Amino acid sequence: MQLSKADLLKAYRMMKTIREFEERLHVEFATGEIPGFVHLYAGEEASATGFCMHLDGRDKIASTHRGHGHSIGKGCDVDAMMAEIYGKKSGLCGGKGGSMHIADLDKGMLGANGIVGGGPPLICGAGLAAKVLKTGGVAIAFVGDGAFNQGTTAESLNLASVWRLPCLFVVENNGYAEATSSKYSVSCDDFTDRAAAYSMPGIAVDGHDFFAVYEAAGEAIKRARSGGGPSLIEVKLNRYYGHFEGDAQTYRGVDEVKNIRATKDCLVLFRRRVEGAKLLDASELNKIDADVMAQIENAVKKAKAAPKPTAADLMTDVYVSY
Amino acid sequence: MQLSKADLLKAYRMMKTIREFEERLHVEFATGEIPGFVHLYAGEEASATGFCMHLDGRDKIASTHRGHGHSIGKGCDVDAMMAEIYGKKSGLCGGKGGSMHIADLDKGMLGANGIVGGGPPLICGAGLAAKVLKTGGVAIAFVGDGAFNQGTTAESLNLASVWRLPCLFVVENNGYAEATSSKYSVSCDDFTDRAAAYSMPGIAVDGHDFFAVYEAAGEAIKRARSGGGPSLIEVKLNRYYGHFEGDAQTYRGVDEVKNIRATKDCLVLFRRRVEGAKLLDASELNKIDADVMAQIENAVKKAKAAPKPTAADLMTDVYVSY
Amino acid sequence: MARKITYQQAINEALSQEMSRDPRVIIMGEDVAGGAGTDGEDEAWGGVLGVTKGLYKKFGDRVMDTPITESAFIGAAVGAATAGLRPVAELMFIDFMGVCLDQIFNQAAKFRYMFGGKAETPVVIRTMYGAGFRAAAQHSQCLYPVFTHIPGLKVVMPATPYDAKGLLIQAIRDNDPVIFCEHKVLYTLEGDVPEEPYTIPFGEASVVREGKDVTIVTLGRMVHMATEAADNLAKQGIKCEVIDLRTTSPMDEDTILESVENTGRLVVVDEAHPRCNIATDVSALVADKAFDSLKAPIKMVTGPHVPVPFSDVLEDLYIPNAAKIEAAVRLVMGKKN
Amino acid sequence: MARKITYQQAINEALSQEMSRDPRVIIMGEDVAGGAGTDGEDEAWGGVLGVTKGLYKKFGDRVMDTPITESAFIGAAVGAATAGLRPVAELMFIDFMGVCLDQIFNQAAKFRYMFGGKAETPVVIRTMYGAGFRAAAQHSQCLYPVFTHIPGLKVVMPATPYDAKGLLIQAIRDNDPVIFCEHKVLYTLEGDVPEEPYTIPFGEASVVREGKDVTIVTLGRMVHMATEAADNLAKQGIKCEVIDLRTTSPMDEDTILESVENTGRLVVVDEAHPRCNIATDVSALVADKAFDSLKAPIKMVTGPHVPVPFSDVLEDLYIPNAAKIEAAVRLVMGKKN
Ligand SMILES: Cc1ncc(C[n+]2csc(CCOP(=O)(O)OP(=O)(O)O)c2C)c(N)n1
Ligand SMILES: Cc1ncc(C[n+]2csc(CCOP(=O)(O)OP(=O)(O)O)c2C)c(N)n1
Ligand SMILES: [Mg+2]
Ligand SMILES: [Mg+2]
Repeated sequence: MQLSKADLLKAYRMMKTIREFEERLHVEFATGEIPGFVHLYAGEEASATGFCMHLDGRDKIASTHRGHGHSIGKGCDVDAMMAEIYGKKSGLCGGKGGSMHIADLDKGMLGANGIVGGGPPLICGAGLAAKVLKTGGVAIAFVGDGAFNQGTTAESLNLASVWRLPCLFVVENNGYAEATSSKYSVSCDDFTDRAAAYSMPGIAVDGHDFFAVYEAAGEAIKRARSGGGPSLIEVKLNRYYGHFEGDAQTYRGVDEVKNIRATKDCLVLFRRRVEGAKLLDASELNKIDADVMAQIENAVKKAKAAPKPTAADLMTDVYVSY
Repeated sequence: MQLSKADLLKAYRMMKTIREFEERLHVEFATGEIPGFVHLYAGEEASATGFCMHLDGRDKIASTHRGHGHSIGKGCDVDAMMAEIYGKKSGLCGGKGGSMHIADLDKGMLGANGIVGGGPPLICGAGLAAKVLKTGGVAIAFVGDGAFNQGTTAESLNLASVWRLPCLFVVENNGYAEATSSKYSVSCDDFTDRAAAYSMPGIAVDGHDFFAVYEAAGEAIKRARSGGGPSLIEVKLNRYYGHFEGDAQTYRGVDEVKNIRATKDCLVLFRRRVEGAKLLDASELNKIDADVMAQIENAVKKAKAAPKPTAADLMTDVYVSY
Repeated sequence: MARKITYQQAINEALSQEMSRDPRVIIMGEDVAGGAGTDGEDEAWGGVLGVTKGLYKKFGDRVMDTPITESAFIGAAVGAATAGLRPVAELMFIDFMGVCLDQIFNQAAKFRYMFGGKAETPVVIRTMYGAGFRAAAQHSQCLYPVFTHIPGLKVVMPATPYDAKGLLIQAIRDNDPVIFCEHKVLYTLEGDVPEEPYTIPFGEASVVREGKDVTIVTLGRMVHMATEAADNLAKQGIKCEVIDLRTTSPMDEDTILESVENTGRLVVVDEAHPRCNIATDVSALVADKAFDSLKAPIKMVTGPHVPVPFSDVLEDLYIPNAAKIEAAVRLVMGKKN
Repeated sequence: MARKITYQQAINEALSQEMSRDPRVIIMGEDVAGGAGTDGEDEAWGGVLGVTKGLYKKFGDRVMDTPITESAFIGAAVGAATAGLRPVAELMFIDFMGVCLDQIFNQAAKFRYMFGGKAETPVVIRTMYGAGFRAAAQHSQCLYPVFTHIPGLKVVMPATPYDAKGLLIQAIRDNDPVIFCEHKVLYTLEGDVPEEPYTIPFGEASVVREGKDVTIVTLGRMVHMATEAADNLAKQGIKCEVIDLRTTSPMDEDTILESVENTGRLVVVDEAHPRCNIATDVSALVADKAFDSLKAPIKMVTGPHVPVPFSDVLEDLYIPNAAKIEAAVRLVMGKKN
């Protein structure tokens, strides 16, 4: 699949935006100003980006508790996301949802989800709607390695297969569910071993390599769009921070993250590849870096300064009518 | 695996008892005297028998809504079962459970279950108890083809594998879940395709052939008992009656059951085999037939005559203490 | 409106008319058509008790049989509702909520709030509840108090064929998630039902008997027990006002309070288990907001704090009935001061 | 008993002492040890908030990390309880009940009844509930009214470190299924806790303040809000009797009724959503059985009928507090006649 220069710039900007968003949250969280649980996606950017680069307004995604990357990928407003994480009235969800419930249905982002395995059934529904309404859309459930064991995921794989839905199930295998290794909790060696159980293609891909993800994603999306049914894709990747902010991560090997950052960082790999192949030059990418830094800086400033919701907001938005 | 003459007689008696129990219920249900939902196991006897013949007091099973066969196999009292189905005080559950909740924990029968997919998690627990308490016991979850899709089943397969529990998951694939074909509802061609998803052996066996079931069961049970972990066994078989009594079964092909009864009946096949090989002779088997007829006749008579529970029974048996 | 049809037919008709009216309405559930993938008849069941029979013939693929995976297909209905469809999913028995509740109470119910008002989830979950079929502990529960407890859900409990049709059409056209609870014993109940589509607004109770002595607030199948009791009591000169809540969320507080302000006496009848149920909910409402009108203790007639038993004798003892309601009414009347 | 430890330590100590006493007690849940299969530390977490920390070191394989499959492992705990173990399973947040409720309410809760009294299921499900952590709608719910509704379950709601230890030991020794609800905000609360094991019987409320003017019935974290309110009101000359239910099923009706018979006034404080909750339950009880003693309407102070919001301002508005309780008390006092 050919990526135009514009595509490459877009992809890099998307990854960089996610990275910078998360790195900054990591810093800001430590100040104590951000409430609640925050799960960072840093390190996994190539996955969200590799898939979302193929998507348009017809398409839907459902995310997880670790949802910032998917949200940015699907086009959620970064300022509004940041404000949401700070619990502000100007937040994407008016401050009612927070990090774990960022959503923008208008953008086809069906929500981060506080329930592990909450997304796959919803994505069957989004796929069904696309099929019935003949929108040509596809629907993607992102799930973690831990979430993949959840019964809701298994049921959804079966249902998507039985109904031949235009769905993708993307396992972002970062090796851990909280402090538990996927080597312990997942009873198969590769998630692709579970694809045959549902008669769907199963593809494993290196999630540090944007191009690999992009290609696998493209094929599965093409198949889904053309009525070929669902696919399962395992993206092998790593998270740079703890399960949530505040996690001491004593379960990880010494220098584990340091080594990954040094050798497999998706942004570094991307730059090396596109610069090496002379598809983009460093200055263009540096400019994006600078833009993104400024954008995130601005988002944080605005979020901090923004007013909080007020008592009038407590009881609204429960029902359309009651 | 060698079956002694006593074993063969026991197996035949077990299958015949189940068959007669169910055939008689089919007749009695039509009179309107039996309350509630009744799901008959007729046609599937070789499965319950093939497994239960290997079990002893250490072992546990969990059954389904179609539980009479497993209950008889695991040694539940036939009179008390019949009385239970009639809702009588002398019933195995004092008339409080009925057909769908027949259980006898003392016998290691953890219950029929009104919830499709209710049994597998419980069986993980029974297997865990056997492992922790080092009883040497195994635990078997019987599930239907429909139930196998349920998320609880998938989760249990994973958990049993992760914890290496002495469990068996037996899919009794009778081709239907209510009026829905397993060809429609199950997204893989063979249930054994789902074994690899959980790194456990998957074996398919002809459920009309007691000897085939017995052998496959024996191997999986041996493996479980010796610490080798769980297995998945698909037993391909047929049910002779509707999903429940009262089902008109218009979804079935013309003469479907008639043909199966004529060519694949497990009792007929068993007799042909043991008589052909001169392991047992017809008179011995005929005697069992007569015994069983008398036993069931007696059970029905007693059940009909037995007193119902009374008001004093309504509020008891909820808690051990409250 | 001379035409009489059953509660079950009324539900079927509501579905059929709404599917004709709006192509976004689809139906899904286990054997809602039946026969999928089999050699035999195509629409072999039309629901386990035949409630959706005929819809597959009329609407084809818009009536979808599902595997037995309630989380997946209820969740799919929820997801589809956020994406442009108006699904009616069938949870065969309300008792099965335990395998799919998350998709209902944490997803559907909370989207709008969590997403800052920017979600609409027009999904209907039809489900069968209640005792009386000798179906034992896992197929006879009420459980609507659980759904009523959850903000974001609407809970509908029709007691008559007329209400079943009007409330179901309302549910389908409603833009919030609705739990539509059908009492299995009522399916064969006949009543007057207009042929044309009509809606009954949520949150409007129906006063099915007027009376000045005692208010009986009830819902679902118990409405019939209560009217039977009221009829018997009328012969003894005790005039009961019987209020059918019709929806428990929203609940028509005004009608309850006004009635108690007139009668000064309240009996609440609820088939559900006694703890944290609709009976306690209505009692508490009145003990707060109509306290000064009360002339007697508020009595509740409910199922007991035990699972539903199988045996017919026990199940009959379990279910609230006219005699128990009459006793409660007499009790609150005896307290006259 | 001069030793002060936290609520969280009290729970840990109860688990540890019972595991030492009875080899059949095992613990399972997500990251109750933590670190399974990893290259790093073995007992990396000891529970998501560290409540079970140290138990894996002491008891090894009897502390079992699980995959994220609540149906499977809660069900396994239930099954193991019928087969000779006494498991304590952790449902990390009570909000997750939607993915495993069946194993709790249709299986564990009903075995004994469905099986005619021939089952014992000594399983404890420890779970964390309540608002206050800015954890939003899917990690802040109360939901204990749902469990209280279900016959066959016992529901335990400790408010103090002392009660947490004694009630948990009782729960583990109890032969019925117990839902043990821990308020996340209370984990760091300190209090006097004896070192030796002790039990607190279920169904015995604790009168934490005596007073003759108004009865405040409450539970869990709200006990502290209520005592704060009572202290403030005492300064204004209003004497509140504060009753901590400690267990909602069984519930100590006698203590509630006796108190209301003395005070004639009742305020019920419950953090849960307002419909079909413990507040309505207690109100209804009193409006039935202590009606003649009542001098004023029964007021309820509860969370509102909305999901729990994320933003700190909104969450603080959401949670019942001393000011709201004081207002309710003044209201029922104003109604003096
Ligand atoms: C049903 C449910 N169970 C447990 C949790 C608590 N929890 C939140 S995230 C998480 C780990 C998820 O791991 P994985 O799916 O691998 O995603 P990752 O965090 O690695 O992105 C757990 C156990 C939850 N939110 N929902
Ligand atoms: C959770 C749940 N969903 C649906 C049902 C209704 N139901 C009872 S049996 C059954 C079909 C089960 O099919 P299968 O597992 O193949 O078993 P079989 O009846 O063929 O023995 C269904 C849908 C139920 N009891 N529980
Ligand atoms: Mg992970
Ligand atoms: Mg079947």
